[in-house]
Amino acid sequence: MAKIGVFVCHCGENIASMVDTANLVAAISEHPGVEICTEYKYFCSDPGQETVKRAIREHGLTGVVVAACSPRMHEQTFRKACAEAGLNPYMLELANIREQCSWVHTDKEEATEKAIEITRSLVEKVKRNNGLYPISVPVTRRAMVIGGGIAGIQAALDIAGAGREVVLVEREPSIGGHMSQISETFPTLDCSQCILTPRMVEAVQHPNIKVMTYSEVEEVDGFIGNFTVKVRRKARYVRMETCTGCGDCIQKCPVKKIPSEFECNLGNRTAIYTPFAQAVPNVPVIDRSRCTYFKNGKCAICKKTCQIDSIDFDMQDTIESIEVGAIVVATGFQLQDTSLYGEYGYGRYKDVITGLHFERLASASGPTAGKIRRPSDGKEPETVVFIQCAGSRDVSKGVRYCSKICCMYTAKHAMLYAHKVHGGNTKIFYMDIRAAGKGYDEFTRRAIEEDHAGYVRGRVSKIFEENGKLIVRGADMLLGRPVEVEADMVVLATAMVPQPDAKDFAKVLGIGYDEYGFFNEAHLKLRPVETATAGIYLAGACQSPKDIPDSVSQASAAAAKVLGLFSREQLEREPVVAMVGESTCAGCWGCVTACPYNAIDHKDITDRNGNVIKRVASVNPGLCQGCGTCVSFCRSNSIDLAGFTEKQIFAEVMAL
Amino acid sequence: MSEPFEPKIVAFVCTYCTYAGADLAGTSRMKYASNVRIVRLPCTGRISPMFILKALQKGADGVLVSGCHPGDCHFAQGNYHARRRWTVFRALLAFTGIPEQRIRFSWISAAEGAKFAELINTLTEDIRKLGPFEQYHELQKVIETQSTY
Amino acid sequence: MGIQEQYISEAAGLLASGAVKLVIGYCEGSTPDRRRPVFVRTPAEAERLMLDGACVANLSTYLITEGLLSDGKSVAVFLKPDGIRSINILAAEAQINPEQVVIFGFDIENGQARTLAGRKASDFTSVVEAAKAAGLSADLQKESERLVQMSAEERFEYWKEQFSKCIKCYACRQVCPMCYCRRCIVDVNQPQWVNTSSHTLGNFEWNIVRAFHLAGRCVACGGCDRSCPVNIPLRLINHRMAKEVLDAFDYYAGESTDQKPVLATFRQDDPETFIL
Amino acid sequence: MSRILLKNKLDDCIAAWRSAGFSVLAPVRRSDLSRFDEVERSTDMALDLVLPERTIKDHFFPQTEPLIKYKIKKHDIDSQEMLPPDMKRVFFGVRPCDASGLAIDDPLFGWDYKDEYWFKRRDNAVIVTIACTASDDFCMCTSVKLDPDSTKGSDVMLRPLQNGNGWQVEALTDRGNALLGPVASFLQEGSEAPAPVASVPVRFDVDRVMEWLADPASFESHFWKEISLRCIGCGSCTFLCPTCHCFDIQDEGDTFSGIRRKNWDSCSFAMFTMHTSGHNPRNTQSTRWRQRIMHKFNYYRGKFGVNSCSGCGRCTRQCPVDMGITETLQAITNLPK
Repeated sequence: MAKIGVFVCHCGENIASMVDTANLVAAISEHPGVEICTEYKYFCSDPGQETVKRAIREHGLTGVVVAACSPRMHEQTFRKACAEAGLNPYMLELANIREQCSWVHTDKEEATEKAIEITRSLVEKVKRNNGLYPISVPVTRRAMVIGGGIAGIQAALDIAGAGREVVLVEREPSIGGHMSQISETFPTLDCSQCILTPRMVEAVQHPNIKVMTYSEVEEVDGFIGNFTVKVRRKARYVRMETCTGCGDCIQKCPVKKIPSEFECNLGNRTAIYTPFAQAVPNVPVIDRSRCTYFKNGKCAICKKTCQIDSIDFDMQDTIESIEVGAIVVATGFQLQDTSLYGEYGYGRYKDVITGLHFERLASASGPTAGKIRRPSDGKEPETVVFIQCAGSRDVSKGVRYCSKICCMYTAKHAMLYAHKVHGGNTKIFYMDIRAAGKGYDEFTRRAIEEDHAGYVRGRVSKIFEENGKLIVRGADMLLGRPVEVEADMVVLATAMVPQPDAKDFAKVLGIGYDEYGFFNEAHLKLRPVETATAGIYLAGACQSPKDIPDSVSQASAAAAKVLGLFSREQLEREPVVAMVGESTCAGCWGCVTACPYNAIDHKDITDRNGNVIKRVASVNPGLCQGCGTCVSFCRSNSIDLAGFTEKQIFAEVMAL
Repeated sequence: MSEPFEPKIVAFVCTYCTYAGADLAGTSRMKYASNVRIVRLPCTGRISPMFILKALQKGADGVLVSGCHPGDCHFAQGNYHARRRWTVFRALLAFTGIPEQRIRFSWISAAEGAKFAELINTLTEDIRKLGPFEQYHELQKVIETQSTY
Repeated sequence: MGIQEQYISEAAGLLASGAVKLVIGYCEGSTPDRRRPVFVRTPAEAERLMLDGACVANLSTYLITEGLLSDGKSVAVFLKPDGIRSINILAAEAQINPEQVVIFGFDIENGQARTLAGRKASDFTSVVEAAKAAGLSADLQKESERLVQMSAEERFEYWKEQFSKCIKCYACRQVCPMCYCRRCIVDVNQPQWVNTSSHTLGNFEWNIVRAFHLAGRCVACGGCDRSCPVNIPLRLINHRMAKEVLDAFDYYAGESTDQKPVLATFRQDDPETFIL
Repeated sequence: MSRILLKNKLDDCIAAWRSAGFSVLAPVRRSDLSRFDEVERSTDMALDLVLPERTIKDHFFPQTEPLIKYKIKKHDIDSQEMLPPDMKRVFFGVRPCDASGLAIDDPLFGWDYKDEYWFKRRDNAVIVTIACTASDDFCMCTSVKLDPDSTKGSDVMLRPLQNGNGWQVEALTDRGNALLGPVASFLQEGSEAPAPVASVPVRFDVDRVMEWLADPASFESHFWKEISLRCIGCGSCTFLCPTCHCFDIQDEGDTFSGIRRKNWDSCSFAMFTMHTSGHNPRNTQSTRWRQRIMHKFNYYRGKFGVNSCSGCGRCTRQCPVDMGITETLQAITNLPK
């Protein structure tokens, strides 16, 4: 039998002045199942709480309703009081007769009637409450960071620095990501390699970090605290354990004319190669598709050259299964293929290049050793045109969003060019200059004022070649007239887009992605580094276009989230989670599809002999956040939400 | 006519937005009609169409269903799922002759205390004008009388 | 050779070779204009099969018989396009493995049965596409429109009258291939969401819930409507739901075996003009 | 010579009965459904139907009926019985099979506990039956040893005249005689011959069926599985049956009050025998169909000496999958001895 205690709070005059509490107490006292109903000036005060606790003990109450303020205000207070008196804290309901009654009504009779109805319906609800207990999930305190760009490196270092193990997985032969390709960085113009390389080395040497390069995540199973990740280590054909990185094999490799991906095809590499000189680890890989030995079984010069016999042509891909408790996804971005703008002639004219090409040209370690030379004939360009938003903010052909970094790097390019080519001209076609950020606007001003970057507000309509020059036709919207520039080189500020396989990878991870393929955060404002899948976090440009400071900040934030999770051996969670009625579940998997958190999985029900009789849905309480979307979907009413069960809500409504 | 008709309205709201919005109306001491009884759910995703039917059976003259604005759901997607259900369920109710004016849906954020207060007032007034939902309540009354078969 | 002879011989062949363990088709009924479902297990029995313009029942409903497909063996079934769509939904909702279903596809035109080429659900993609392109039934749309034109009060009275006839025999549910729940919501008594009594209120609730559960799933085979012993125009209410999901979400039930349920998915830009 | 009611006097009769405090119910076709409902004039009636889709059972044992109204108080419950009001009713144009159905069910509702809800209605109802001059492919009264002009369960029998102008009238019971009192002036003596009754073929050998069903070996026969394969487990046959009488008791209400109701239930439903434990002794459709046939042609007879079937044929006529008692009993008849 239910023994419910109802405690009517006056909240000083806040409630009592508009609700006739004596009447309320009288009405509720008459309600079936109500063991005791009393009123008091402030139930949230210490003596008030003591009254509640004493009543629980003395009357053996099975449930408590406090008719007072909003549960958002004092639910925790009274839950604690219940727990202290030996009653499960979830056997409590708050009837909100202050915020939603006494404060908003002006007729005492009406307000009292409403207070009675509210309280009564919660008495009916609480009669059907069940004691709930926090859910503990064991946590494997090892993290995986996927992607070895600056975001991934930062996250790994932060987690490792706090004493937790990290596995850093990178699919390229070296960590470093896009940042390693960049010459100087805005707004300080310090050399990208100079600030990045030490961090790369630190990562690879860190005792808590296991770096897996040339490796790809193939499968992710499990849930927060308990993921099992299958990683494919692609065959390098060079033994990591023994290679000293002397580079002899690279020197001797006869296949030398392979366009280098790292150099954006502006330079070449060999078939056995490291992507760039400062690669970490400094162990080459053999590009099987280009290697003569793999093509026809002859050559093997590298093997002969290697003094410590580190070349192994028989090496196979291996799959490693790794247990981790959290995953930071930092898989980065790609550049949009700008050839979609036929009118810009990218791909047709050699001297129409992207911003990343320009970075390589300006980089001291790049193909031109830092001299600005145009790709077609190696001449120093006298006039360079930069086109911003060459893909971004373009609904018709490109992408709708702003790529965020282009305004800044274009200004930087104009500066670098001015520093390297004295007397050169720049024209920058732009839509807006977006320079929000510490030191950013100052930076663009400097480009204009000190380095004479020639900003033209407007769009370019056409580029064509004439007499060895690129004729750039556009409009100057400020002056309202057409412009034509004879340029030697054109640099396009290409859009940042998600990795081409981002959507597929999101499915491997079980996380959401937006229409473009950028991964979705759990809440854009309040949970920007978490995904909807508990235990998986985001860092860097895989979520949205970001510059280096933003990527690094988010990486550290993600690391903080991981460390928070790792701060205890067990993860404690609110027990307001869904539960499946296995006997009636029809296994239609609608709940699995609807669940925003991938918290529902299939479960086999077997007979005594282990034969599968049927498959039903099964909620992972470690992942369920308790929204109840599954409950409303389920046609057979086979899934329910603790704390807000069908029985509870039904009783609440039927008492109104 | 003696007293004006006081409609009975039941509201199903999510705790993170609309319930918080209603609290805000309270802390801001806004005044609104006392006809609404709120049932608090974690998310609009939890609001099953059955709730609406039961509210009607219990004599509600109007029902309000309200939650977070699209994109603001605490549970990221609950309100998107809810919105689809509402679209379909509302069409169904309308087709069976349950007036659309009696079953209302809204997005009210935790910051929109004023919107909440205003909506309750308008809703109450609208339903007062429509009068009691006799047609539906009649079904319940028939149950409570002896069989004339 | 007519379609009936062709399918009889093919069914006999499938049974003889062991490719299927059972053929679910139609045979002679208790009156000349009735065809009844029949379960054929041997090549000899296949002679009983009939196929003509009177074969209207959506036989896919028998595929959800508990245990029928659990041995992994295949079953052949005679299906019209609506039945093929049912197969797609049942597969999408993990109730059957479409690989176990061999389809004898047919359609009825001018009172005659006509062959639809294909054997597996996926072979009929163009048939389903054509059905979608042809649009929802114009006749039903007209009837439905007549109701929509009424005032809410008149419409309520109309359905009240119709639902008052309901005796809760659940023929509509039992005949429906989509009603495969192990326990129907109406049989849930803790809590009793739907009043099980067949008074008009309980009937309203039942019929509303039934239609809601079929929204985006009904293929308009008409089984419920034909089965209703008290002639409630259930087709109308199902049609209204099909139209709603089509108009609002461009969703046509049973397009493929991997179509996601309309109410378990969403688009951020779903229409919401009615939300204040 | 016999008493004759001419069709053109029917309205006078209706008026007379109504003014004598009777409500008159007859087959009508309303909202696309034929059933018994109150009429005020003869033109409301649909007497040309072979059989209305719904039976008159509905008016004695309604599909849902309130039994008790209760109020929940703090420490106890107030309850109040909800017997139907006194209703004097004439059922006009009942078919012999439906009338027989009432007579078949009478002992069931009265053998130990007298079901007031049934008898309060039954005792105040007068059944005016019209013999059948037409039948359809599903009629099977003759197969269960009844006839198109059986008088079982009827108070007055009307036999249609050959010339189609009216009916020969015969009071069968005191209640029937009493009913004819107020309308005596609208009846006349006449010698017109009644039309021949419909010829309904005998569709199965009910004696053979009963014999087979009574054989304990039949219970586990594979026959049941085969014959019921296509049964979808709906309750339309039971709910349209003039003799099926199973019901369930259900409380419906809210926190404060409610009604205890008696609702039709059906042995075809999987839930019918479901135990709380989850165990279901009749867990397949074949066992449920067997129960229905056994109950009608074996168990019921064992208890009340009569088969629980009046041969109306509705079970087949309205079956979504063209099943029914006829097919099954035919198949039993044809089983090798």
